[in-house]
Formats: sequence, structure tokens, C-alpha cells
Amino acid sequence: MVARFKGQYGTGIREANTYLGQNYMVVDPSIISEVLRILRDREQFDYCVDVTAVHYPEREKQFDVLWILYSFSKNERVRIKIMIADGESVPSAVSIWATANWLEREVYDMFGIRFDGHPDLKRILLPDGWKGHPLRKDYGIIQQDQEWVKANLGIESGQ
Amino acid sequence: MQQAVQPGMQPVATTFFFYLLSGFTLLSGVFVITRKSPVHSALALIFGLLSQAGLYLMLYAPFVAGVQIILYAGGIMVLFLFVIMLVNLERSQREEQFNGQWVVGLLAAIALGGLFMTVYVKGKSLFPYRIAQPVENTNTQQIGLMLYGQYMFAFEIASLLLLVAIIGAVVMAKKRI
Amino acid sequence: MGKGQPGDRERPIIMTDRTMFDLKPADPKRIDEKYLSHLELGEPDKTFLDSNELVINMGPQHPATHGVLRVILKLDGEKVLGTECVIGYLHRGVEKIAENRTYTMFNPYVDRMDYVAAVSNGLGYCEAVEKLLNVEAPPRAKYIRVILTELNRMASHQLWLGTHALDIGAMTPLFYTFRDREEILKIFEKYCGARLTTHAFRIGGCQYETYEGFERDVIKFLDYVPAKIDEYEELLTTNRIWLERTKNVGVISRADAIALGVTGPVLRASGVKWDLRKAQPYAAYSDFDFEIPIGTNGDTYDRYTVRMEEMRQSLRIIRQAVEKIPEGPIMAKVPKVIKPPVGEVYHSIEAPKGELGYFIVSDGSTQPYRIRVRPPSFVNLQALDIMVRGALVADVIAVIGTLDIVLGEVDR
Amino acid sequence: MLDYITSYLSSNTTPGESGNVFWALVYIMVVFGGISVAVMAMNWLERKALAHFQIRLGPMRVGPHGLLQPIADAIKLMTKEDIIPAEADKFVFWIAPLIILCASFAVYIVVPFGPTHAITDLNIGVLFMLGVSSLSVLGVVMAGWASNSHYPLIGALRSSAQMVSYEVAMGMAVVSAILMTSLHGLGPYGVSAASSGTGTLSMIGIVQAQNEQHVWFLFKFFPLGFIAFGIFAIAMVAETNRAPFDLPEAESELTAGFHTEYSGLRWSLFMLGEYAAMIAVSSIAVTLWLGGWYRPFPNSLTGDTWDLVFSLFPGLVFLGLAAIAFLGVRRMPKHPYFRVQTIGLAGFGAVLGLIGLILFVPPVRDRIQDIFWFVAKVAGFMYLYIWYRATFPRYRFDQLMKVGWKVLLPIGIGVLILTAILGVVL
Repeated sequence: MVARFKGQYGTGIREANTYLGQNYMVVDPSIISEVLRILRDREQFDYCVDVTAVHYPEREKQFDVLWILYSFSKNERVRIKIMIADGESVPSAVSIWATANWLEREVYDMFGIRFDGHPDLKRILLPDGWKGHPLRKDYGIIQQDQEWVKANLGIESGQ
Repeated sequence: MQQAVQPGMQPVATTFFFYLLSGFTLLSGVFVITRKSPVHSALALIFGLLSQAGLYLMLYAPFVAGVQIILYAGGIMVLFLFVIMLVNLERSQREEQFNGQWVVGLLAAIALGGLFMTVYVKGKSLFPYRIAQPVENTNTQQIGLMLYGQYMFAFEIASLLLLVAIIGAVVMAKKRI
Repeated sequence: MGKGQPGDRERPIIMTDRTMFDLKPADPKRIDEKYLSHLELGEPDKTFLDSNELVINMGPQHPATHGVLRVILKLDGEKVLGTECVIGYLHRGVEKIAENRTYTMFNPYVDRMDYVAAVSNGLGYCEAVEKLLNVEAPPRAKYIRVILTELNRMASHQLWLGTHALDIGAMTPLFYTFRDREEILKIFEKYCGARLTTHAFRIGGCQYETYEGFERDVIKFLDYVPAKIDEYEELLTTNRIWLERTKNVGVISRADAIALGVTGPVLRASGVKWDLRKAQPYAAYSDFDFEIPIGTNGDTYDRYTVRMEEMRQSLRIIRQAVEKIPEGPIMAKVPKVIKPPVGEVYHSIEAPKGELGYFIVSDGSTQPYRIRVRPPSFVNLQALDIMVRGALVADVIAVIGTLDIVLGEVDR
Repeated sequence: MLDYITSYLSSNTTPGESGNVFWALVYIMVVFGGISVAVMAMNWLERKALAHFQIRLGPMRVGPHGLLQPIADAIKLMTKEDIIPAEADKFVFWIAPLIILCASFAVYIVVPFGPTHAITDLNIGVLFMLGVSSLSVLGVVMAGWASNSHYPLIGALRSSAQMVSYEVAMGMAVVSAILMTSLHGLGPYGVSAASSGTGTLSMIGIVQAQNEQHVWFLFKFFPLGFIAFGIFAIAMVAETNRAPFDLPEAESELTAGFHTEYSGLRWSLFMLGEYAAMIAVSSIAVTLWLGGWYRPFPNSLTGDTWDLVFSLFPGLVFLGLAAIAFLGVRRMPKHPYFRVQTIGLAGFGAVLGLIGLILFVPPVRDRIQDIFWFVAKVAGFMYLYIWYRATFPRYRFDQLMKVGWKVLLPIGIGVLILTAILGVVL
């Protein structure tokens, strides 16, 4: 399957190998939406298990955005990864899998990565007025948005 | 089977009950007009109807009293209350309760008063002399006989009319059923 | 409809127009409208007397939402036009905490997510880390894990049945199911000291050897329960009103189910024959034979029958596991301080609610660099909007019940 | 004055019928007092029976086996603060529970506990009963409206719509029962058949008609009587907002229906009204279909031996209850804490035993027969209510209306027509 993709996109596919028996593919952000669409249609990865992100502050392309896909017919799992810098936006996969709607909203909520084309991109777990994205490495674990807590709950801090 | 009306049946129409019930009816009539909130006047109307049912009982007409309770108090008044509650009546509450034409009101009151006075003064002579003789069998059977006997035709027409009314109501409130 | 103030205040017709606890004098209509603005909801069709379209707030403290879930319903009279779930009231930032705890310290946190099926969470996490360490749990540990996880699935389904029937109005099943669930919790308590958040497994195997009466208790339970399940079925399966309330309510088609990523009994009720225990067997599931029950038209009744059949299948698995449990060590050789090599792994198991996945990225230190938990309830809840469109308010309650969501897992 | 009182004792008609105001008042006191005690007992029975259905014990703490629980509830409700919502309509808020209470108690005027044991024998008995039971809808609507908040209002509108639609179905069933009173299958025109008696609306008349025709209306024209009874049973449950039809109080959607804003004594009036309505409606069912105060098989198992056997029943029932109480005493744990409870239970058992013995005394035994059988049948219905509540889930509102209009009503009309045809043809 990897060979077919390499043939089609050449340099677009950065790296594809398996680690501990789980194959994953690193793709260039520009062609990510077609790759996902092909994966769903031609390769029958019809079930998008998860959309998530990992933050590497020291790298210049800070964020890894991952799609974990699974195909019922081939009983196979694959991970597609792209690397984007802070502030870049990612094409949304909602049109491909409806399940991506809330998953992408959570990634935006936690990392601040914008997904353009998403019908209703706003915070899902944290209250709307909350500032900052907790799962970024620079967001301290005890730091907490004092100002929102003071304004809404009228207390000094959550601790 | 017990007879319809035992001879020993004491007259129910003791004067005390008569004045009590007619007093209630008049009182509730007044309340219906004067109350500010529509629900209160609806309640007064219900109370008035119930006391009227009591009056019917005294005239040996239990069937009419029963029907009065079921139809008027139980059925129609419930619909009144439904309408009053569902339709938002705030604006009407704030309007001036008694509008300008008190002159016409006064004239009507005087005319009605005159009528009452003549009846009161002349007394019996105005009406042909008939006393309410006890009926031979129970009131319900009599009504049943007449309803399905002599007035069969009118009864059918009325039911037809009701049917049309129901269908009209359904069409009016129909969404895309 | 309410009584007008003497002043000229226009009274909006919504449930929470005068919330006493509204800290900010924000206009309640604006908040709810903002949530629903994006949904392209059909305008309520105007009848002769124009119907009043209502926005109801099935608030966080509602008897029928399992935990703190707020559903904003846009109603046309009684029919639901559209819904918007507002979640996050129980968000404790588990993934952020994971980045500041070592692997073994994070283990108890995992039980607190889906507190109803805590044992399965623990199993998923331990197996994911074992995969990272490239370590295999010994066979006896695997068998103990299978027994406890299937018991936990049984308990979770029993709790689901009790509360689901209560929402629809039948009070008696609740007491039957909780009486039987008590037996399972007793076994957990004897084994690992805790009833709900059990923390039964360790990375590399199990902490405790089974107490000497373990097999006897489990077998006594296995003989005792099948008759009880028939009792539940007797009460509900052929109950006219139960059928009326659940037949083709909250229907989700096979294609929608797959597109929405719904998993577990909800997916199987729509006819997809897929169970991780069969598709990608883990922890000794390959040694047992059991069927996967599936439904046909994906309505509440099918989900009910699927889960009831799953309870029976779990009993079959436990019986086989108890008979064939091997002797031997219960803990693999795992270093005191766990420092997995650099790399990332995704491992998922079949939790009672659906596919529960752990994506762990390690940077070689003792603390995980990133742990992402893929919660089945969070994704299943997303399907609520599709299932409830056009239904009535009473059905929203039934559908929330049948999705079997636990808010601890949805909000993490 | 004295002879005015004693004169009634000789005449064998109901006090109301004989115009004897004094005895009518006495009867009213007895019946209403009896009903309130029955409501308290029903409250206890409901909680205990429901609990035992659900394999739990129910109230055990207040008095032996929770026997004093209803009293404790009553005191609690009386002492509770009686809140009236701020913008509620004071007058309507105050009068709503009263209307419901009066409506449900007014039905007892016509309920015949015995040939002469009814407050009065209106010759439009059944009609009066239907009329008064439709009055309680007013109370419900007013309660919902007066508490001036959305959930009670919607609850009130729903429950009144439910009550109105099931009243129609109930009316159909009742009419078919009344038809049976006159149609012996003999006279060509039932109504005017001069032969053995004319159709009657009076409750006592209906029961006597059943006795004369040697058949309970439940079994008359075999399937029809049963179906009519079935429709009435379902409609009566819906009429009192109970069991599968208790949608207005469905906790899962609307908080507690029309009596959400009520509290304290006012709320207990609603409960009293609901239980009284339940007892009233089931006593009507007993009168119309199960042969009022006659003992089972009055005609087939005749002869004095059978009379004797059946007359012993009341005594036996009370002795049985006393035995259960003493069994409870024996099984009470020996711990001193339970001493008071054991003594209480033993006392209660003794009282029951005493009543049982008194009931064996011949003069008392004959007089008590009628009332006992009537009350026993009504108690059977009460148990049915509780059984419904334990097993059935709740209907959704549109299904509820569908059953009311599309199922019960057509069958009701069908039964009515068939009864008429059978009556004339047979």
C-alpha cells in the first residue's frame, strides 16, 4: 500500500515504516486531505478511530497531528502523521469522516490548532471564555486561567 | 325494582336550599363580570353553573342536572380554561375594564329593572296556572323516550352538525399530518 | 405564558428565562441561540395558529442525564428539531496530569475515567505500556485479567440496564440488577480491596495472586446469574409498553454508525459484526470461543438485546477461563523504574462501552511524553444529535440511556 | 326530633332517599372518615408492596414494619413549610387542591356499600359519577396554571388532555354496562320492556339487576362484558394518572407535573385526592361489573350451608391478619432496641384478632357481609394498581393519546353496539 502512495506522491510521503508492528506514514501537510480521502475510498479505511496531536516545543515544526484509521474489511490499523508549525491550520477531515467533528474540536481546545473547513470550531471541554490551550508543553500544570475563574466564579483561584 | 318516584319522597325543594343556591348563582354571575383576571371569572362561571345544576335537581330533573355538570362544568369550562391559559392575555388585562358606553348600560339596566318589577308586582296572574305535577316515571326515561321517539330527526341533524364542527377544528390545527 | 409583570417586559418562552443562579445578567436567549446558531435547523413549520418554538435546556443537573451533561434542545412543540451537547463539566485534565506522572503513578488515574468499567480501563493502559516495553504478561496473569474484565463488563451492563429501564419508567429492574451487581463487586473487593475503582492490574501482570476461594466464588456466581438474566428478560423483553417505547426509537443506520465512529454495542446493534476481542484479540481472548451478538435495524430495542446477549457471552468466557486457568507466575520481569524506549504506540481494547484506545508517546524518560485516551462514550455521544432528530422529548432520555455514556469518560 | 331519627331505621331505603338529613350526615361522616383511613392504609400498603416487588423491605423503622409510617408522613407534611410561589395567583393556587379533593370525594355519595348503605341513591347515579369525575380536570388545570412556571403548566395541560380523552373511553364502557342492566335478552325493546324491569342509572339498581339476572356483568354476553370491563380498567388507571400512564409526574422529563410548586399540607391534599379518586373509580368498577356487595357466586352456590361458609370469611380474614402479625412478632430480633416494636406489633395483632372474633358473632356477621365483600373487591383493585406500578414502564405522551383515542374508543363503541344488538336479538 505504501508503494502505491510513494508512486503517486513521491516526496509528499516523508517516511513510512512500522514500529512495534504498527505502521505509520508521515505525510506532507499540503496533500493531507487527498491522502485521507484516498485512504478512505480506495484503501477502505472507513473508520477514523482518533484525531489527536502532540506538541514538541523544541522542534521548529512544533505540532504532530495524527489520524488513526482502521479498516473493517482488512482488519488493519494505520497512523497518518503530519508536522505543522504553531499557528498553521490543518484542513478539516469532517467531510471525510463525520466523527472527526468533536475530535478536531477537542484538539483545537487543547492545542489551539485551527482546522479550516470545520463547521463549528469552538471549545468543547473548556468553558468558552477560557484563555490558553492546556495541553501545550508551555502551559504549566498548576497555572490556571485565574482571570476566567475570578470573573465567573468570583473566587481567587481554583486551588 | 324501586318505582320511579315513591309517594313518600319528601319535597327536596326546601326553601332554605332554594335561596342558598339562587344566591350563589347570582353572586357568581356578578363575579364573572367584575373579576379582573379572566381565570377568576371562568371559575366564577363554573361555580354558577354548578349551583344551577342544584336548582335543576330541585325541579325533579336529575338528568338535566347531571348533564349540566358533565357538559358545562366538566367539558366546556375546561376548554375555556385551556384557551385562557394558552392565549397570552397580558395586554387585555391592562386595558381599561369598563369602557365608555356606561350610558347604554344604564338604559339597559333600567329596562330590565322595570321588567322585573312588573313580574314581581303582578305575581301569579301573569302566568297560566300550572303546578309542577310529579312525572309518572323517572326523568331520564322520559327524556330518552322523547329524544329517540318524537325528536329523532332533530337529534340526527344535531349530530351531523357536531361532526362537521369537529372536522373543521381538526383541519384548522392540522400540521402536515 | 407566565403572568405579566405590571411593567412591559416581553417574556421569552424558554425554560430558563429567570434563572436565579445566573451570575451575569446575560440575556438567556442570547446564550442558547449562540449554541444553536450553527446548526442548520429547519424553521418550525407554521400551522394555522403559529406554534411556539421552544428552546429547552436539559441542564447539567437533570435526573436522566447520566452525570453532568447539558443538552440544549430546540423543540417545535414536542418534536425535537436539533440538539447541542455542552460537555466539559467533569473535565479534570487527565492527559495533562499524565505528562507529570510516572507510568506506574498514572495507573490509578485511568480507573477514574470510566468509573463504571474501571477494570477495563486498567487493562487497556497496562497492555499499552507492556506493548511499549515489548513485554508479555504471563499466561496466568492474562487469564486473571480476562476473568476480571468480563466480570466488569457484566457489572457495567447491569448498571446500564437498571438506569436505562428507570429512565423509561420501569422501576423494578433497577433493584434486580443492582442486587446481582453486588455479587460481582464483592468478588472485586475480595481480590483487590476496592469495589469501583479497582486498580487491579500492574504493568507487566497482576499485583495479587487470586485469594484461595476465588474460583469457588466465581463459579458460584456463574451458576447464580443466568437465571437472574432470564428474570430481567422476563420483565422487559416481551413487555408491551417497553417494546412501544424502544422499538425504532433513536435509529442509527449502519453507514451513519461507521461514519460517526460509533463503537461497541451501539455499532453492533446497527448490524456491524465487529468486536475487538475477536478482530484483534488481546490478553488471552484468542483461547476462548464466544459469539458476537448483532442487531438488525439499530434501534434502542436492538441495543437492548445485543447487550443482554453480551452479558450471557461474558458468562461463557468466564466459565471457560476459570476452568482452563494455568498455574505459574503472575508478574513478568519488569524493571522497578519503567523507562520505555523512545517511540509511540496505539493499543485499544473492547471496553463495555466501545473501543477504548491508548496512544502513548514516550521520550525515554520515566514520565510519558504524551498519553491520548480515545474514549468510546465521547464519540458515541456525538451520535446523539442524529439519533434524536424528529423524536420527542421522552425519546431523548431513552436515547441517552441506550448510548450508555459515562460522563467521567466523556470529559476526561 | 327523636322519632325523626328512629323513623329512618325502620325504612329500608338509603338515608338520602328517605330525605333524612341527620342520618345522611352520619353516613357522610362514616364514609369520608373511612376513606381517609383507607387512604392512609393504602399509602402504607403501596410502599410496602412496591418494596417487596423490588426485593427490598420498604419502611421498617417507624413503628413495627413501618405501620406508623403514614402517620409520620402526615405529621411531616403538616409541619412542613407551605410555600406559595411569588407570582402565583393566590386564589386559584389555594382552590385547586380543594376542587380535586371535592371532586374525588363527591363520587362516594352514590357508591353503594350495601342495599341500604349508600349516602343516597340518585336515580342518575352513574351519570352523576361521570360528571363529578370530570370536575377534577379543572382542579388539575388550575393547579398547573396557578404555580406560574413552565414545567407545571405543561404537566397540567398534558394530564388534563389525558384525563379528558380517557373519560370518553370510560364513558363508553360505562354505557355498555348500563345497557346490560335492562337487556335481559328477553324484551324486544330493552328500554321499554315492561317485563322484569327498566334499565336504570342508579348504582343500587345496577347491582340488584346483576343479582336478579344471576350473572355478574363481567360474564354477561361473555366476551362483551369482559372487554367493557377491560376498557374501564385501563381508562380508570389513566384517569387517575397512575402506573403506566403517570406521564405528568414523569421525573425524567417534567419535574413533578402539576403539583410541583405545592408543598406541605397542600401537597398532601393532592395525594389524598389522588388516592381517593383511585378508590372511587375502582368502587365504580366493582359496582358496575363485579356485582357490588353480593358475595361471589350468589346464585349458583345458594343454600344456607354456603351462606354460612361465606359469612365466615370476614372473621377468617381478620384472624389471618392477626396470625401474620404474630408471626412477625416471633421473627422480630430479640435485641432490646426492638422491644417496643415487638410490643406494638403484638398489640396490633391482638386488636386484629379481637375484630376477627367479633365478626363471628351472628348478628354482627350478617350486617357486615355486604360491606366486607364490597371492600374486599375494591382492595383487589388497589393491589392491581400497585402491581401495575411495579411492572410497567411509562407510556410516551403521543402513545398514550394514541391508545386513548385510536384503541380504547373504537373498541368501546364496538362493544356498545354489540351489546345493544345482542340484547335485542337474544
